[in-house]
Amino acid sequence: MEYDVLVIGGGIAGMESAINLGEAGYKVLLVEKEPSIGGKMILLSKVFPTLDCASCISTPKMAETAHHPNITTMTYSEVMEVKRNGSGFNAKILKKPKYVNESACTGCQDCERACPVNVKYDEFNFDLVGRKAVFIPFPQAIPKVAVIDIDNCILCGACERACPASAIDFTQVPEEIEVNVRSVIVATGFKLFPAERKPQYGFGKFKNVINAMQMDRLLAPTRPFNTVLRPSDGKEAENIAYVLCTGSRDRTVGNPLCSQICCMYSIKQAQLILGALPLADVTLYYMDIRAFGKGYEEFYKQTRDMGVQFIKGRVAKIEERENGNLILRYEDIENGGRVQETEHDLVVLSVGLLPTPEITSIFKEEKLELDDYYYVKQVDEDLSPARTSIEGVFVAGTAYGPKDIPDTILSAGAASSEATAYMETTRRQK
Amino acid sequence: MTVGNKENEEFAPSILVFSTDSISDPGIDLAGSSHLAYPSTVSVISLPCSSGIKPKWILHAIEKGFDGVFIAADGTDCPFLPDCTTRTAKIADTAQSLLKEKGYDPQRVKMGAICSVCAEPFANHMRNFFNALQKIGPAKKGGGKDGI
Amino acid sequence: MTERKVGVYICHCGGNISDYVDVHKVRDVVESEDGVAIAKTTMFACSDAGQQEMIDDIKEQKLDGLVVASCSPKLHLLTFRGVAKRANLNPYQYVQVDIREQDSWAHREDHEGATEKAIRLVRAGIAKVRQSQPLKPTEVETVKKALIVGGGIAGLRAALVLADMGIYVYLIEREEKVGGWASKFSVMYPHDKSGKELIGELLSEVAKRGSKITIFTNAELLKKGGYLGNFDITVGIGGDTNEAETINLKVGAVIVATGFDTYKPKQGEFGYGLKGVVTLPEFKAMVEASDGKLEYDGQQVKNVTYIYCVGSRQKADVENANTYCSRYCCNAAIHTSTLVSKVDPTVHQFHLYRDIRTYGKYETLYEETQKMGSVFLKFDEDEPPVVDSSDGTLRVRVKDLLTDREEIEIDPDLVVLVTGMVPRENAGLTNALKIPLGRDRFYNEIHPKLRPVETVIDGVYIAGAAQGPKNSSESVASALAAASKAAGLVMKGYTELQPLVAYVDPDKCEWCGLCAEACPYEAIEKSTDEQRGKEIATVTGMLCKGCGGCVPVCPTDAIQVKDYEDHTIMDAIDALLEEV
Amino acid sequence: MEKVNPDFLDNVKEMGAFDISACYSCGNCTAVCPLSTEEYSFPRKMIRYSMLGIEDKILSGPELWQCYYCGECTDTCPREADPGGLMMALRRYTIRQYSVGKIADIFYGGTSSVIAWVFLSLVAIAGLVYFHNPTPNLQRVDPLSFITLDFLHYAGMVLGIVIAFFAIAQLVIMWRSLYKDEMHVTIGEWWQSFWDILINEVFIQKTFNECEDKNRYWAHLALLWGFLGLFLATILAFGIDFLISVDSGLKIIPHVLGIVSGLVLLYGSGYYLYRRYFIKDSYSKYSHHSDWVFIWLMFLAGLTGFLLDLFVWINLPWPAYIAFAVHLVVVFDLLLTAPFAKFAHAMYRPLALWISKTYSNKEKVQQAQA
Repeated sequence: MEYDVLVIGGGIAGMESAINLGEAGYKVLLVEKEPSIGGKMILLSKVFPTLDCASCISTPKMAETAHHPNITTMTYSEVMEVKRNGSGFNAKILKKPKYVNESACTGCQDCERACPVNVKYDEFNFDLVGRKAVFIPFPQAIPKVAVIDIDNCILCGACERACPASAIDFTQVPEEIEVNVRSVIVATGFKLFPAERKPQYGFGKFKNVINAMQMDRLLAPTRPFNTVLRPSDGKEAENIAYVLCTGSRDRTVGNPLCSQICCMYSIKQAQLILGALPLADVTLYYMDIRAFGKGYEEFYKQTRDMGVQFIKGRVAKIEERENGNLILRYEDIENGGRVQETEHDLVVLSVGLLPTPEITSIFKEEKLELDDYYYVKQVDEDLSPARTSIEGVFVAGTAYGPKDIPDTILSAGAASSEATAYMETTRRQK
Repeated sequence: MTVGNKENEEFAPSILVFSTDSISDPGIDLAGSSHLAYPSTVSVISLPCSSGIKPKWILHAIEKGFDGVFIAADGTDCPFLPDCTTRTAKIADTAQSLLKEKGYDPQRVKMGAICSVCAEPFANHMRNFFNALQKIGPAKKGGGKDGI
Repeated sequence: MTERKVGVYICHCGGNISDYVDVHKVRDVVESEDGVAIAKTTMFACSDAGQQEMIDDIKEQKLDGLVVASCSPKLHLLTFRGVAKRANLNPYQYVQVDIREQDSWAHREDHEGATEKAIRLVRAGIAKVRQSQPLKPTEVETVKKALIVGGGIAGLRAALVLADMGIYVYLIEREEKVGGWASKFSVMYPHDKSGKELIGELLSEVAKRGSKITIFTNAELLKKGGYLGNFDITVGIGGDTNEAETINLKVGAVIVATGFDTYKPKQGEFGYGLKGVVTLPEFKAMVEASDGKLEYDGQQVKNVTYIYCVGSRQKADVENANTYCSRYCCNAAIHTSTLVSKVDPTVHQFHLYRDIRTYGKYETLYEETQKMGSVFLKFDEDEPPVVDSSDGTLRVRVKDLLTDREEIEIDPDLVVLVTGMVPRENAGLTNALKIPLGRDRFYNEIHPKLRPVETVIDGVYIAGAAQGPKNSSESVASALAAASKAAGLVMKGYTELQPLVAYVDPDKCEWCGLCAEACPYEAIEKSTDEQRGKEIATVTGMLCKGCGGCVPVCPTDAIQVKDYEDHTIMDAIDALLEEV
Repeated sequence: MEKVNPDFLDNVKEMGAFDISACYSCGNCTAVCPLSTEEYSFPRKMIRYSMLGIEDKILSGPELWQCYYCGECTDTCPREADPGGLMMALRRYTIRQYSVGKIADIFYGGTSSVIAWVFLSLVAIAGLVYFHNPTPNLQRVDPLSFITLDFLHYAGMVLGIVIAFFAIAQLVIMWRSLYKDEMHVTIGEWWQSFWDILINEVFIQKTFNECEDKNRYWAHLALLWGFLGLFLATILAFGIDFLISVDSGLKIIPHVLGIVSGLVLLYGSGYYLYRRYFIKDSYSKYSHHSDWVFIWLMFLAGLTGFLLDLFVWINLPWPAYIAFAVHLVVVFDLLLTAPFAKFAHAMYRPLALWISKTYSNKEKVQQAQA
């Protein structure tokens, strides 16, 4: 199969690049490893500083991607290998079996209701709740098709019997697809910092210490519990603390970089919490508030005026009380520099972003270089921000460094622009 | 649905919802796919944007027999107009004064921002509006007075 | 009675609908509706067999309307439009009725009600199809040329990439020379690249593109006419616009990359005006000019004190307050301080800041300058540092929040005011292009999250610091993004526009201008109707987004949006209310 | 109003704290410190004072001496700025600042300290060479047949006076910088906290025990008790020699005490030497040469004291006399430099803790009254 561009990753960076290229008339293959496109943004509640509902603005983008005549979307698929082939590349893609016939599935979720297996984690709700072994990733998923998590499936056949469209197909096998493309865009995004790596914060040990992605799920309109509950006893939280820079600006965990978005998403969540739980107190423990983008400073100011507390001091450790409340120990730097211990009933760790260096391994013969922090290296950040060490391979979004949504969109535009210029110049040279 | 038997004790008000293709429609869809129940007397007409609703359509709907009209507004998520909320609110206002002129209770028009995942809020809006309309009573088809 | 022949298909969805809705009853009822030629139930409308059945029926029975009552159109609108296309039926004569998400699934406890509702919804769908007309997306030819306004690093980079894409570029620059701010710097962060060299590199690349890029200097955009993909631009060349020679350019897209200005402190603001108090750009120039020794006024500089957020993050009550954060200045000041340490490691540097915003990878710059010895003091916005030299010595006093609010006194040789970016004065351009300004007076994008380079004016894009403060590499990224959007518009030589747009009934229109006011897309204009001898509103279909915002404001019901006309909606309402 | 002194930190950095400039004032170090209190918070405040050069705030507070360098601050510092290292560097700096006539400077300079230690040791050796008895008892070990009791007696007296002079003078200097007239502390209150500090902080080292690393606590306690034990054994031995008889059977007591204390001291100093050489704990990642000298002298003092007793016990005359000679040289170095070298913390810390404890007691009383 021939395409002009292979886009690896179906988050907003990948989708935006694909749409730009599709609009310009190029045939694009977008490969996403999850069962739905949309990336992390579709899972968010609202976005700063406009407080737009994240899915309201990203679902149209997802639909545009999925239905664009020039874009082919492959979900639940992984690019295994990219090799230079003439002036372009040859790519091998592994299409993982969903065990569901995609064209037959109507997204009715009857299988999900019939499935007897309760899996404890739901990756799209950041494990706040469980899911079934056959499931539709999330309500706005595109394609809205069920997928069977075969590792947890007991092969009981209940879904098969429940499916009115006979879409369940256990005979599916992994399929390897080979394509030729002229250019590649890497848009593999970021990983969340695993908060367990800061044992002093007790994530995974103390029930009422959650990460910010979980909080975003609790605040989303599609939230699992329909309100902001603390996990230990299901009580509505009254006094919520945010620990900023969890896993960022921290050499002890090997990440000296600022994650660029945590200040703002924490501020956004604080505003949303005040809306959801008008009586709750929200305190942010920060080092520097990095409200640097357009409209961000004003949003920060507004949040302070709404009564959210900002305390300068990095939280050093968290201890749990018997009632599940948590004691935060920090130095209140701006008020006498005293060591303080403050009690909160829910703690949100504003976790940072980590790179996805695994992507380098799929490039054979030529090396996709990484920078000092294991992000994809920009070989000419000043003039060609999307260019990588491999000619014809471009990078978009958080694959090359932490970014907020607007910056991600800009970087995706830069990648599609440079890919277009690359394809046009090589075409002329031929 | 009991459009024909409005005088019955168990009056089930009929509600027309104006929704929008890209924002509130998905929210209403999600209410259904989440199996959130609301009265079956609710029907939806979709438009591109809630700022494009004509007050006279609302009047027409009430005069022809709907007991209430709900505007599922785009709010700040509107992809077209940054001042969509203000515009939609103005339309609702105008519709209310039109209704008043014709002798209908202006409460028969209601507006709420429904985002693309606002399934629960939508179902709640519908149930509450349904109850409120039950109290107001049936709209007199063809221009009867609501008694206000 | 209508002449239309409509096919209606009611989907079981394998029970997802038919378990709650009596689909056969729905079929039986709607079968007799006016214009219905055929009504069927189908197990899965979306299945291959289901689709084929429809195609066959449409062809055999020469249907001119199609109603599919199934799931949400969000899932299968395009599927069934495809069915229509394959059966040679105009896709706009197809309507999907949602009886799953908005009916069977929402009213699972009320089978009767759900069935009744399905009947009403399908009737409304039929009513809508009866009113439908064959519509076609308008295809507009686009000129494969772009105009870039502003020849700074963003404008030049956009010009290059567009030329490489095969798009002809005009670049106009107001100044005598292109290059912008970057060409004034010899070292910039984060890679210590020289701005002069970067601009030099870009200019030599531009030269290599030969006739694909035409640059006009001393040039200003005076007027924009035409429409999406076909703009007529008038450019004035040669200083004062009255004497200007004008040229006309036809382009498909416009990228505005007019950059920024630096904030100029008021006299006395943090001691500005005193000897030894300079702004960051002034200081940067000094550092770059220094030859192994930092000097000011003939004296060696041993102590530099920076004051951050000058002209940024101002309180709203300041006159013409810049309440925004200027984004680049923390990084720029910190980078400059590393340069100072490299010139002379013995210089002591104190940074008085509010929050250090070295976001992302720039955090390492902050760490680097600290390790080189720079000391940071944090001040409260309510207690800003005071600069004076009343006893002959330049002195800064500040309450340091990091040191228990201790009042600290520094006697620096130089005070550097870290000034931010302010929007450039561009009234003429703004007027000509009609791009709205944001609260911060920078050009406003159409949506700050997902559409940061597009404006409400289709085909006009904004790039670089014209949209908001940015450093040079961010400006380049946004220039490339704007170029990508421009390419999407002009690359293919045509663009397709959806046909559901507003139109005016000239008989009813008595030009009042309300609709034009209501349209942010500049899609409605006044025109003269010769035939009727009056002024009326005209919609430029290419600019119209079909939102309908103009519809309710019209006092004479003269403006309508296709497919959402009064009669369509009212028919649908009537159909919904018909007795079952 | 404090004037910045940008050169101050450069001076401190000569004593260590090379990474401290990386500090971005997050407060983690202070919050994680088990010894930092609401009243006396450190190390971050000390970092700020150092960066801005507000020297008097550093010298006039007890914080430097409240720190036992557990290393938790350094281990968890997100910028790897080694705040604990700064506390140590500041202590070295402070010992120099307090010392009479800046004598301590000698022991912290690079070349000067080498010369000083060698010179002191040579003086001690010369003294021994001059005063020792060339024909000691080779039948049965008798240390006093090698060096006369009188010599030891008088040398000890001179040494004691010199040390006492400097120690007292410097403690007065410290007292004056920490003393706050406005606190109006009564003699009784001083007396009360004196015992508290002596028992809890000196003998038991209660605060040190709050550090997480318990092994370090025990080793430090061993150093203290080992040294005190050897000191006591020496005094007892001389006392018995003087007051009873050189041949008294009671000498078994100082012997046993000496052996036990020697072993204890060996354990303590050996532990520290081992950690510093092989296990780079955060607190021992960087060792100033003043640390090395002190810990080696301690170790040698313990080792030679123990060997001396051992050789006396099994009656090996020459090894015993050599061990004795070395022991005397080491002890001479150790004691003579005690007010200037690292050993000085043993006197500064209790004083600082005593003063701060008294003040915080007083404040509590005042608060209770208010």
